[in-house]
Amino acid sequence: MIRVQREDFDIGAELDKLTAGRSDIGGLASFTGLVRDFVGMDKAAGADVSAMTLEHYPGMTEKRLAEIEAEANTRWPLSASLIIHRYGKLTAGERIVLVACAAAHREDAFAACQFLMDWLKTSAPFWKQEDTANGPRWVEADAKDDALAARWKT
Amino acid sequence: MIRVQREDFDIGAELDKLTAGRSDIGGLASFTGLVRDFVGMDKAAGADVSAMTLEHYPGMTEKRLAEIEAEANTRWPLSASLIIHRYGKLTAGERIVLVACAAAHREDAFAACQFLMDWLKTSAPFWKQEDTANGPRWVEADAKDDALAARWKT
Amino acid sequence: MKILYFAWLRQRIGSAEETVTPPPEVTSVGALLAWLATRGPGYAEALKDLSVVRVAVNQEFAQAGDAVKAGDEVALFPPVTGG
Amino acid sequence: MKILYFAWLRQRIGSAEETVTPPPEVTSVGALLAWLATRGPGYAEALKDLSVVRVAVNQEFAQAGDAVKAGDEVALFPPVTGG
Repeated sequence: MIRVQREDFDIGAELDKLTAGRSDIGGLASFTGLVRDFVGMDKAAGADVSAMTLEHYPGMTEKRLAEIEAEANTRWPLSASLIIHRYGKLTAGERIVLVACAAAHREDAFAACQFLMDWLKTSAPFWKQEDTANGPRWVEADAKDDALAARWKT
Repeated sequence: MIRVQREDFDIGAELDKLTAGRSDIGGLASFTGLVRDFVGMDKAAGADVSAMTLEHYPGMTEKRLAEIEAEANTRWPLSASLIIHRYGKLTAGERIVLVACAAAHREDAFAACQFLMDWLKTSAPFWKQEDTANGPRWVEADAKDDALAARWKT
Repeated sequence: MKILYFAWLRQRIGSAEETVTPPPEVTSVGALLAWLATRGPGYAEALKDLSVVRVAVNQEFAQAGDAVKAGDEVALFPPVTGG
Repeated sequence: MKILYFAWLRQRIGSAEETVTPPPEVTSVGALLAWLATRGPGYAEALKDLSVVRVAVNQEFAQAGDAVKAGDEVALFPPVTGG
Protein backbone atom coordinates (compact mmCIF):
# COMPACT_ATOMS: atom_id res chain seq x y z
CA MET A 1 0.00 0.00 0.00
CA ILE A 2 1.28 3.48 -0.74
CA ARG A 3 0.17 6.89 0.49
CA VAL A 4 1.39 10.39 -0.31
CA GLN A 5 -0.01 12.90 2.12
CA ARG A 6 0.51 16.23 3.84
CA GLU A 7 -0.66 14.94 7.25
CA ASP A 8 1.47 13.18 9.84
CA PHE A 9 1.05 9.44 10.39
CA ASP A 10 0.94 7.22 13.48
CA ILE A 11 3.70 4.61 13.19
CA GLY A 12 2.18 2.24 15.73
CA ALA A 13 -1.30 2.34 14.15
CA GLU A 14 0.15 1.81 10.67
CA LEU A 15 2.33 -1.14 11.70
CA ASP A 16 -0.48 -2.70 13.72
CA LYS A 17 -2.80 -2.50 10.68
CA LEU A 18 -0.18 -4.25 8.56
CA THR A 19 -0.02 -7.32 10.82
CA ALA A 20 -3.56 -7.31 12.34
CA GLY A 21 -5.31 -10.66 12.10
CA ARG A 22 -2.27 -12.25 10.42
CA SER A 23 -0.30 -15.11 11.91
CA ASP A 24 1.89 -16.01 8.92
CA ILE A 25 4.24 -13.08 9.59
CA GLY A 26 7.50 -13.80 11.39
CA GLY A 27 9.08 -10.39 11.08
CA LEU A 28 8.17 -6.78 10.43
CA ALA A 29 10.95 -4.39 9.48
CA SER A 30 10.26 -0.68 9.37
CA PHE A 31 12.08 2.53 8.70
CA THR A 32 10.96 6.01 9.65
CA GLY A 33 12.73 9.04 8.19
CA LEU A 34 12.70 12.20 10.28
CA VAL A 35 13.66 15.83 9.69
CA ARG A 36 17.16 16.21 11.10
CA ASP A 37 18.19 19.59 12.44
CA PHE A 38 21.58 19.67 10.72
CA VAL A 39 22.97 19.45 7.21
CA GLY A 40 25.40 16.80 6.06
CA MET A 41 27.24 14.04 7.86
CA ASP A 42 28.40 15.87 10.93
CA LYS A 43 26.20 17.78 13.36
CA ALA A 44 29.02 19.98 14.59
CA ALA A 45 30.06 21.01 11.07
CA GLY A 46 26.59 21.33 9.56
CA ALA A 47 24.35 24.38 9.33
CA ASP A 48 21.25 24.27 11.52
CA VAL A 49 18.00 23.25 9.86
CA SER A 50 14.80 24.54 11.46
CA ALA A 51 12.38 23.11 8.88
CA MET A 52 12.13 21.79 5.37
CA THR A 53 9.62 21.87 2.55
CA LEU A 54 9.05 18.73 0.54
CA GLU A 55 7.90 19.31 -3.02
CA HIS A 56 6.66 16.41 -5.12
CA TYR A 57 5.20 15.62 -8.53
CA PRO A 58 1.59 14.57 -7.90
CA GLY A 59 0.69 11.65 -10.08
CA MET A 60 4.20 10.54 -10.95
CA THR A 61 5.08 10.22 -7.25
CA GLU A 62 2.24 7.77 -6.57
CA LYS A 63 3.04 5.89 -9.78
CA ARG A 64 6.75 5.52 -8.92
CA LEU A 65 6.06 4.45 -5.34
CA ALA A 66 3.58 1.83 -6.54
CA GLU A 67 6.16 0.56 -9.06
CA ILE A 68 8.89 0.43 -6.41
CA GLU A 69 6.59 -1.44 -4.02
CA ALA A 70 5.59 -3.90 -6.75
CA GLU A 71 9.28 -4.49 -7.53
CA ALA A 72 10.02 -5.27 -3.86
CA ASN A 73 7.14 -7.75 -3.82
CA THR A 74 8.59 -9.42 -6.90
CA ARG A 75 12.03 -9.75 -5.32
CA TRP A 76 11.02 -10.94 -1.84
CA PRO A 77 8.10 -13.04 -0.57
CA LEU A 78 6.41 -10.28 1.44
CA SER A 79 3.24 -10.74 3.45
CA ALA A 80 2.57 -7.00 3.46
CA SER A 81 4.29 -3.74 2.57
CA LEU A 82 3.65 -0.06 3.14
CA ILE A 83 5.12 3.24 1.98
CA ILE A 84 3.84 6.54 3.39
CA HIS A 85 5.59 9.72 2.28
CA ARG A 86 4.66 13.22 3.37
CA TYR A 87 5.03 16.52 1.49
CA GLY A 88 4.73 20.17 2.45
CA LYS A 89 6.45 22.03 5.28
CA LEU A 90 7.88 19.92 8.08
CA THR A 91 9.76 21.16 11.14
CA ALA A 92 12.84 19.51 12.69
CA GLY A 93 11.95 16.25 14.39
CA GLU A 94 8.83 15.61 12.26
CA ARG A 95 8.28 12.31 10.45
CA ILE A 96 8.81 12.36 6.66
CA VAL A 97 8.48 8.78 5.50
CA LEU A 98 7.50 5.35 6.78
CA VAL A 99 8.44 2.16 4.97
CA ALA A 100 7.47 -1.23 6.40
CA CYS A 101 7.79 -4.78 5.11
CA ALA A 102 6.40 -7.92 6.71
CA ALA A 103 7.54 -11.41 5.79
CA ALA A 104 7.72 -14.92 7.17
CA HIS A 105 11.49 -14.50 7.66
CA ARG A 106 13.42 -11.51 8.94
CA GLU A 107 16.08 -11.39 6.18
CA ASP A 108 13.38 -10.81 3.57
CA ALA A 109 11.67 -8.14 5.65
CA PHE A 110 14.96 -6.28 6.29
CA ALA A 111 16.22 -6.54 2.70
CA ALA A 112 12.94 -5.35 1.17
CA CYS A 113 12.73 -2.44 3.61
CA GLN A 114 16.26 -1.27 2.77
CA PHE A 115 15.62 -1.75 -0.94
CA LEU A 116 12.48 0.40 -0.77
CA MET A 117 14.31 3.19 1.05
CA ASP A 118 17.25 3.10 -1.35
CA TRP A 119 15.03 3.17 -4.43
CA LEU A 120 12.71 5.77 -3.01
CA LYS A 121 15.68 8.03 -2.23
CA THR A 122 16.93 7.85 -5.80
CA SER A 123 13.84 7.51 -7.98
CA ALA A 124 10.71 8.91 -6.33
CA PRO A 125 10.09 12.52 -7.41
CA PHE A 126 10.44 14.43 -4.15
CA TRP A 127 12.68 17.42 -3.53
CA LYS A 128 13.69 18.89 -0.20
CA GLN A 129 14.34 22.54 0.47
CA GLU A 130 15.83 23.16 3.90
CA ASP A 131 15.37 26.34 5.94
CA THR A 132 18.86 26.77 7.36
CA ALA A 133 20.46 29.48 9.47
CA ASN A 134 21.97 30.68 6.15
CA GLY A 135 18.62 30.79 4.33
CA PRO A 136 16.73 28.29 2.20
CA ARG A 137 18.78 25.66 0.42
CA TRP A 138 17.76 22.91 -2.00
CA VAL A 139 19.15 19.61 -0.78
CA GLU A 140 21.51 18.10 -3.32
CA ALA A 141 21.30 14.45 -4.24
CA ASP A 142 23.85 12.39 -2.33
CA ALA A 143 26.22 10.14 -4.31
CA LYS A 144 26.05 7.77 -1.31
CA ASP A 145 22.36 7.19 -2.05
CA ASP A 146 23.17 6.27 -5.65
CA ALA A 147 25.77 3.80 -4.38
CA LEU A 148 23.26 2.30 -1.93
CA ALA A 149 20.64 1.95 -4.69
CA ALA A 150 23.22 0.37 -7.02
CA ARG A 151 23.51 -2.58 -4.59
CA TRP A 152 20.13 -3.80 -5.83
CA LYS A 153 20.80 -3.65 -9.57
CA THR A 154 20.44 -7.12 -11.05
CA MET B 1 17.57 0.43 26.77
CA ILE B 2 16.66 -3.19 27.26
CA ARG B 3 13.60 -4.87 28.75
CA VAL B 4 12.73 -8.52 29.33
CA GLN B 5 9.06 -8.93 30.17
CA ARG B 6 6.06 -11.22 30.06
CA GLU B 7 3.67 -8.44 28.94
CA ASP B 8 3.02 -7.30 25.39
CA PHE B 9 4.43 -3.96 24.21
CA ASP B 10 3.05 -1.12 22.09
CA ILE B 11 5.35 -0.62 19.10
CA GLY B 12 4.14 2.90 18.35
CA ALA B 13 4.49 4.09 21.94
CA GLU B 14 7.97 2.56 22.23
CA LEU B 15 9.22 4.09 18.98
CA ASP B 16 7.68 7.47 19.78
CA LYS B 17 9.46 7.49 23.17
CA LEU B 18 12.75 6.77 21.43
CA THR B 19 12.56 9.85 19.21
CA ALA B 20 10.43 12.18 21.37
CA GLY B 21 11.93 15.63 21.76
CA ARG B 22 14.91 14.74 19.55
CA SER B 23 15.67 16.46 16.28
CA ASP B 24 19.12 15.00 15.61
CA ILE B 25 17.67 11.72 14.37
CA GLY B 26 17.40 11.19 10.63
CA GLY B 27 16.28 7.59 10.65
CA LEU B 28 14.70 5.03 12.92
CA ALA B 29 14.92 1.37 11.91
CA SER B 30 12.91 -1.20 13.80
CA PHE B 31 12.22 -4.90 13.72
CA THR B 32 9.34 -6.72 15.35
CA GLY B 33 9.41 -10.50 15.63
CA LEU B 34 6.03 -12.25 15.73
CA VAL B 35 4.87 -15.80 16.45
CA ARG B 36 4.40 -17.44 13.05
CA ASP B 37 1.81 -20.16 12.72
CA PHE B 38 4.06 -22.57 10.82
CA VAL B 39 7.39 -24.32 11.26
CA GLY B 40 10.33 -23.93 8.93
CA MET B 41 10.80 -22.07 5.67
CA ASP B 42 7.63 -23.07 3.87
CA LYS B 43 4.11 -22.59 5.17
CA ALA B 44 2.66 -25.40 3.02
CA ALA B 45 5.27 -27.92 4.19
CA GLY B 46 5.43 -26.88 7.86
CA ALA B 47 3.43 -28.18 10.80
CA ASP B 48 0.91 -25.73 12.24
CA VAL B 49 1.97 -23.79 15.31
CA SER B 50 -0.82 -22.59 17.60
CA ALA B 51 1.37 -21.09 20.30
CA MET B 52 4.87 -21.11 21.75
CA THR B 53 6.46 -20.82 25.15
CA LEU B 54 9.60 -18.76 25.50
CA GLU B 55 11.91 -19.83 28.32
CA HIS B 56 14.82 -17.63 29.35
CA TYR B 57 17.64 -17.38 31.86
CA PRO B 58 16.74 -14.48 34.16
CA GLY B 59 19.83 -12.49 34.94
CA MET B 60 21.99 -13.73 32.12
CA THR B 61 19.38 -12.68 29.54
CA GLU B 62 19.39 -9.06 30.70
CA LYS B 63 23.18 -9.10 30.92
CA ARG B 64 23.62 -10.45 27.38
CA LEU B 65 21.10 -8.03 25.89
CA ALA B 66 22.82 -5.10 27.60
CA GLU B 67 26.19 -6.30 26.26
CA ILE B 68 24.80 -6.71 22.74
CA GLU B 69 23.25 -3.26 22.84
CA ALA B 70 26.50 -1.73 24.12
CA GLU B 71 28.39 -3.45 21.29
CA ALA B 72 25.99 -1.98 18.68
CA ASN B 73 26.53 1.46 20.18
CA THR B 74 30.28 0.98 19.87
CA ARG B 75 30.05 -0.02 16.23
CA TRP B 76 27.59 2.62 14.99
CA PRO B 77 26.90 6.23 16.05
CA LEU B 78 23.40 5.63 17.41
CA SER B 79 21.19 8.33 18.89
CA ALA B 80 19.05 5.75 20.70
CA SER B 81 18.50 2.00 20.82
CA LEU B 82 15.96 -0.34 22.32
CA ILE B 83 15.54 -4.10 22.80
CA ILE B 84 12.35 -5.52 24.28
CA HIS B 85 12.03 -9.32 24.46
CA ARG B 86 9.07 -11.20 25.88
CA TYR B 87 8.98 -14.61 27.60
CA GLY B 88 6.18 -16.97 28.61
CA LYS B 89 3.37 -18.38 26.50
CA LEU B 90 2.56 -16.51 23.28
CA THR B 91 -0.09 -17.44 20.73
CA ALA B 92 0.30 -17.23 16.94
CA GLY B 93 0.39 -13.63 15.75
CA GLU B 94 1.68 -12.24 19.06
CA ARG B 95 4.71 -9.97 19.28
CA ILE B 96 7.91 -11.57 20.65
CA VAL B 97 10.64 -8.99 20.26
CA LEU B 98 11.16 -5.35 19.30
CA VAL B 99 14.53 -3.96 18.31
CA ALA B 100 14.89 -0.32 17.29
CA CYS B 101 17.87 1.85 16.42
CA ALA B 102 17.86 5.57 15.73
CA ALA B 103 20.73 7.39 14.05
CA ALA B 104 21.49 10.51 12.06
CA HIS B 105 21.82 8.37 8.91
CA ARG B 106 19.71 5.45 7.76
CA GLU B 107 22.56 3.05 6.93
CA ASP B 108 23.71 3.13 10.56
CA ALA B 109 20.18 2.61 11.87
CA PHE B 110 19.53 -0.33 9.53
CA ALA B 111 22.90 -2.01 10.11
CA ALA B 112 22.69 -1.74 13.91
CA CYS B 113 19.13 -3.08 13.91
CA GLN B 114 20.10 -6.13 11.84
CA PHE B 115 23.21 -6.67 13.94
CA LEU B 116 21.15 -6.65 17.15
CA MET B 117 18.66 -9.17 15.75
CA ASP B 118 21.42 -11.46 14.45
CA TRP B 119 23.31 -11.39 17.75
CA LEU B 120 20.21 -11.73 19.85
CA LYS B 121 19.14 -14.79 17.81
CA THR B 122 22.46 -16.51 18.43
CA SER B 123 23.63 -15.35 21.84
CA ALA B 124 20.77 -14.26 24.09
CA PRO B 125 19.59 -17.14 26.35
CA PHE B 126 16.03 -17.70 25.14
CA TRP B 127 14.53 -21.03 24.04
CA LYS B 128 11.31 -21.55 22.14
CA GLN B 129 9.03 -24.53 22.52
CA GLU B 130 6.30 -24.61 19.88
CA ASP B 131 2.85 -26.17 20.35
CA THR B 132 2.37 -27.85 17.00
CA ALA B 133 -0.35 -30.12 15.62
CA ASN B 134 2.12 -32.96 16.35
CA GLY B 135 2.67 -31.92 19.96
CA PRO B 136 5.23 -29.68 21.69
CA ARG B 137 8.57 -29.29 19.97
CA TRP B 138 11.72 -27.44 21.01
CA VAL B 139 12.81 -25.16 18.20
CA GLU B 140 16.26 -26.08 16.97
CA ALA B 141 18.88 -23.42 16.34
CA ASP B 142 19.04 -22.50 12.68
CA ALA B 143 22.43 -22.64 10.92
CA LYS B 144 21.20 -19.69 8.85
CA ASP B 145 21.16 -17.57 12.01
CA ASP B 146 24.77 -18.49 12.75
CA ALA B 147 25.69 -17.47 9.19
CA LEU B 148 23.85 -14.16 9.58
CA ALA B 149 25.61 -13.48 12.88
CA ALA B 150 28.98 -14.38 11.36
CA ARG B 151 28.64 -11.39 8.99
CA TRP B 152 29.40 -9.09 11.89
CA LYS B 153 32.53 -10.82 13.18
CA THR B 154 35.46 -8.45 12.97
CA MET C 1 2.83 19.89 -24.97
CA LYS C 2 2.64 20.52 -21.24
CA ILE C 3 5.92 21.26 -19.47
CA LEU C 4 6.23 21.01 -15.68
CA TYR C 5 9.13 22.39 -13.64
CA PHE C 6 10.02 21.35 -10.09
CA ALA C 7 12.30 22.52 -7.27
CA TRP C 8 15.03 24.99 -8.32
CA LEU C 9 14.18 24.53 -12.01
CA ARG C 10 10.73 25.92 -11.22
CA GLN C 11 12.28 28.82 -9.32
CA ARG C 12 14.87 29.73 -11.97
CA ILE C 13 12.40 29.48 -14.83
CA GLY C 14 9.77 31.26 -12.76
CA SER C 15 6.95 28.92 -13.72
CA ALA C 16 5.58 25.62 -12.45
CA GLU C 17 3.74 24.69 -15.62
CA GLU C 18 3.30 25.96 -19.16
CA THR C 19 1.90 24.74 -22.44
CA VAL C 20 4.29 25.12 -25.39
CA THR C 21 4.27 24.32 -29.08
CA PRO C 22 7.87 23.58 -30.08
CA PRO C 23 8.83 23.66 -33.78
CA PRO C 24 8.20 20.39 -35.64
CA GLU C 25 11.89 19.38 -35.65
CA VAL C 26 11.79 19.02 -31.84
CA THR C 27 11.00 15.29 -31.57
CA SER C 28 13.37 14.18 -28.76
CA VAL C 29 13.93 15.06 -25.12
CA GLY C 30 17.39 16.43 -26.00
CA ALA C 31 16.03 18.69 -28.75
CA LEU C 32 13.25 19.90 -26.43
CA LEU C 33 15.74 20.88 -23.72
CA ALA C 34 17.88 22.73 -26.27
CA TRP C 35 14.83 24.59 -27.57
CA LEU C 36 13.55 25.45 -24.07
CA ALA C 37 16.98 26.89 -23.20
CA THR C 38 16.49 29.53 -25.94
CA ARG C 39 13.25 30.82 -24.45
CA GLY C 40 14.83 33.33 -22.07
CA PRO C 41 17.64 34.01 -19.59
CA GLY C 42 15.88 32.05 -16.77
CA TYR C 43 15.62 29.02 -19.03
CA ALA C 44 19.21 29.29 -20.20
CA GLU C 45 20.40 29.57 -16.59
CA ALA C 46 18.25 26.65 -15.40
CA LEU C 47 19.30 24.40 -18.26
CA LYS C 48 23.00 25.28 -18.54
CA ASP C 49 24.15 22.09 -16.75
CA LEU C 50 22.07 19.17 -17.97
CA SER C 51 23.94 16.76 -15.70
CA VAL C 52 21.66 17.99 -12.89
CA VAL C 53 18.46 17.99 -14.91
CA ARG C 54 16.19 14.92 -14.96
CA VAL C 55 13.30 14.50 -17.38
CA ALA C 56 10.08 12.52 -17.22
CA VAL C 57 7.80 12.08 -20.24
CA ASN C 58 4.24 11.19 -19.29
CA GLN C 59 5.47 10.48 -15.75
CA GLU C 60 8.18 8.01 -16.78
CA PHE C 61 11.89 8.82 -16.52
CA ALA C 62 13.28 9.64 -19.99
CA GLN C 63 16.70 10.06 -21.61
CA ALA C 64 17.92 12.63 -24.18
CA GLY C 65 17.22 10.30 -27.09
CA ASP C 66 13.65 9.46 -26.09
CA ALA C 67 10.79 10.80 -28.22
CA VAL C 68 8.48 13.67 -27.34
CA LYS C 69 5.36 14.68 -29.26
CA ALA C 70 2.39 17.03 -29.04
CA GLY C 71 0.12 16.17 -26.13
CA ASP C 72 2.93 14.78 -23.95
CA GLU C 73 3.40 15.84 -20.32
CA VAL C 74 7.10 16.56 -19.92
CA ALA C 75 8.56 17.28 -16.47
CA LEU C 76 11.97 18.80 -15.76
CA PHE C 77 13.47 18.51 -12.29
CA PRO C 78 16.73 18.10 -10.36
CA PRO C 79 17.90 14.71 -9.06
CA VAL C 80 15.39 13.62 -6.45
CA THR C 81 16.04 14.05 -2.72
CA GLY C 82 13.06 12.58 -0.87
CA GLY C 83 12.94 9.91 1.78
CA MET D 1 28.16 -25.11 43.04
CA LYS D 2 24.74 -24.19 41.63
CA ILE D 3 23.76 -25.90 38.37
CA LEU D 4 20.88 -24.56 36.24
CA TYR D 5 19.24 -26.47 33.38
CA PHE D 6 17.13 -24.92 30.63
CA ALA D 7 14.79 -26.08 27.83
CA TRP D 8 15.06 -29.78 26.93
CA LEU D 9 18.08 -30.23 29.21
CA ARG D 10 15.83 -29.25 32.10
CA GLN D 11 13.16 -31.68 30.94
CA ARG D 12 15.51 -34.63 30.39
CA ILE D 13 17.33 -34.13 33.67
CA GLY D 14 14.05 -33.45 35.44
CA SER D 15 15.34 -30.48 37.41
CA ALA D 16 15.67 -26.75 36.81
CA GLU D 17 18.27 -26.14 39.47
CA GLU D 18 20.36 -28.10 41.93
CA THR D 19 23.30 -27.53 44.22
CA VAL D 20 26.10 -30.07 43.79
CA THR D 21 29.51 -30.71 45.28
CA PRO D 22 31.65 -32.35 42.59
CA PRO D 23 34.85 -34.15 43.58
CA PRO D 24 37.94 -31.92 43.89
CA GLU D 25 39.42 -33.05 40.54
CA VAL D 26 36.47 -31.40 38.70
CA THR D 27 38.01 -28.01 37.96
CA SER D 28 36.93 -27.42 34.34
CA VAL D 29 33.63 -27.15 32.46
CA GLY D 30 34.51 -30.32 30.51
CA ALA D 31 35.23 -32.31 33.68
CA LEU D 32 32.02 -31.02 35.25
CA LEU D 33 29.92 -32.17 32.28
CA ALA D 34 31.56 -35.61 32.37
CA TRP D 35 30.87 -35.90 36.09
CA LEU D 36 27.25 -34.72 35.77
CA ALA D 37 26.65 -37.35 33.04
CA THR D 38 27.39 -40.08 35.64
CA ARG D 39 24.66 -38.90 38.00
CA GLY D 40 21.81 -40.88 36.43
CA PRO D 41 20.18 -42.00 33.19
CA GLY D 42 18.45 -38.63 32.61
CA TYR D 43 21.82 -36.87 32.90
CA ALA D 44 23.54 -39.38 30.61
CA GLU D 45 20.76 -38.97 28.03
CA ALA D 46 20.76 -35.17 28.23
CA LEU D 47 24.55 -34.92 27.98
CA LYS D 48 25.27 -37.62 25.39
CA ASP D 49 25.76 -35.14 22.53
CA LEU D 50 27.77 -32.19 23.83
CA SER D 51 27.66 -30.49 20.41
CA VAL D 52 24.14 -29.32 21.34
CA VAL D 53 24.96 -28.33 24.92
CA ARG D 54 26.04 -24.78 25.75
CA VAL D 55 27.48 -23.75 29.11
CA ALA D 56 27.57 -20.46 30.97
CA VAL D 57 29.66 -19.96 34.10
CA ASN D 58 28.46 -17.09 36.25
CA GLN D 59 26.26 -15.99 33.34
CA GLU D 60 29.09 -15.79 30.80
CA PHE D 61 29.41 -18.28 27.93
CA ALA D 62 32.15 -20.83 28.71
CA GLN D 63 34.12 -23.50 26.85
CA ALA D 64 35.16 -27.01 27.94
CA GLY D 65 38.57 -25.80 29.11
CA ASP D 66 37.28 -22.94 31.25
CA ALA D 67 37.59 -23.23 35.02
CA VAL D 68 34.79 -23.97 37.49
CA LYS D 69 35.00 -23.78 41.25
CA ALA D 70 32.84 -24.01 44.34
CA GLY D 71 30.32 -21.17 44.53
CA ASP D 72 30.02 -20.78 40.75
CA GLU D 73 26.64 -20.62 39.01
CA VAL D 74 26.88 -22.98 36.05
CA ALA D 75 24.08 -23.14 33.47
CA LEU D 76 23.57 -25.88 30.86
CA PHE D 77 21.28 -25.24 27.91
CA PRO D 78 20.76 -25.98 24.21
CA PRO D 79 21.78 -23.49 21.48
CA VAL D 80 19.59 -20.42 21.91
CA THR D 81 16.49 -19.83 19.76
CA GLY D 82 15.00 -16.51 20.83
CA GLY D 83 14.21 -13.46 18.74
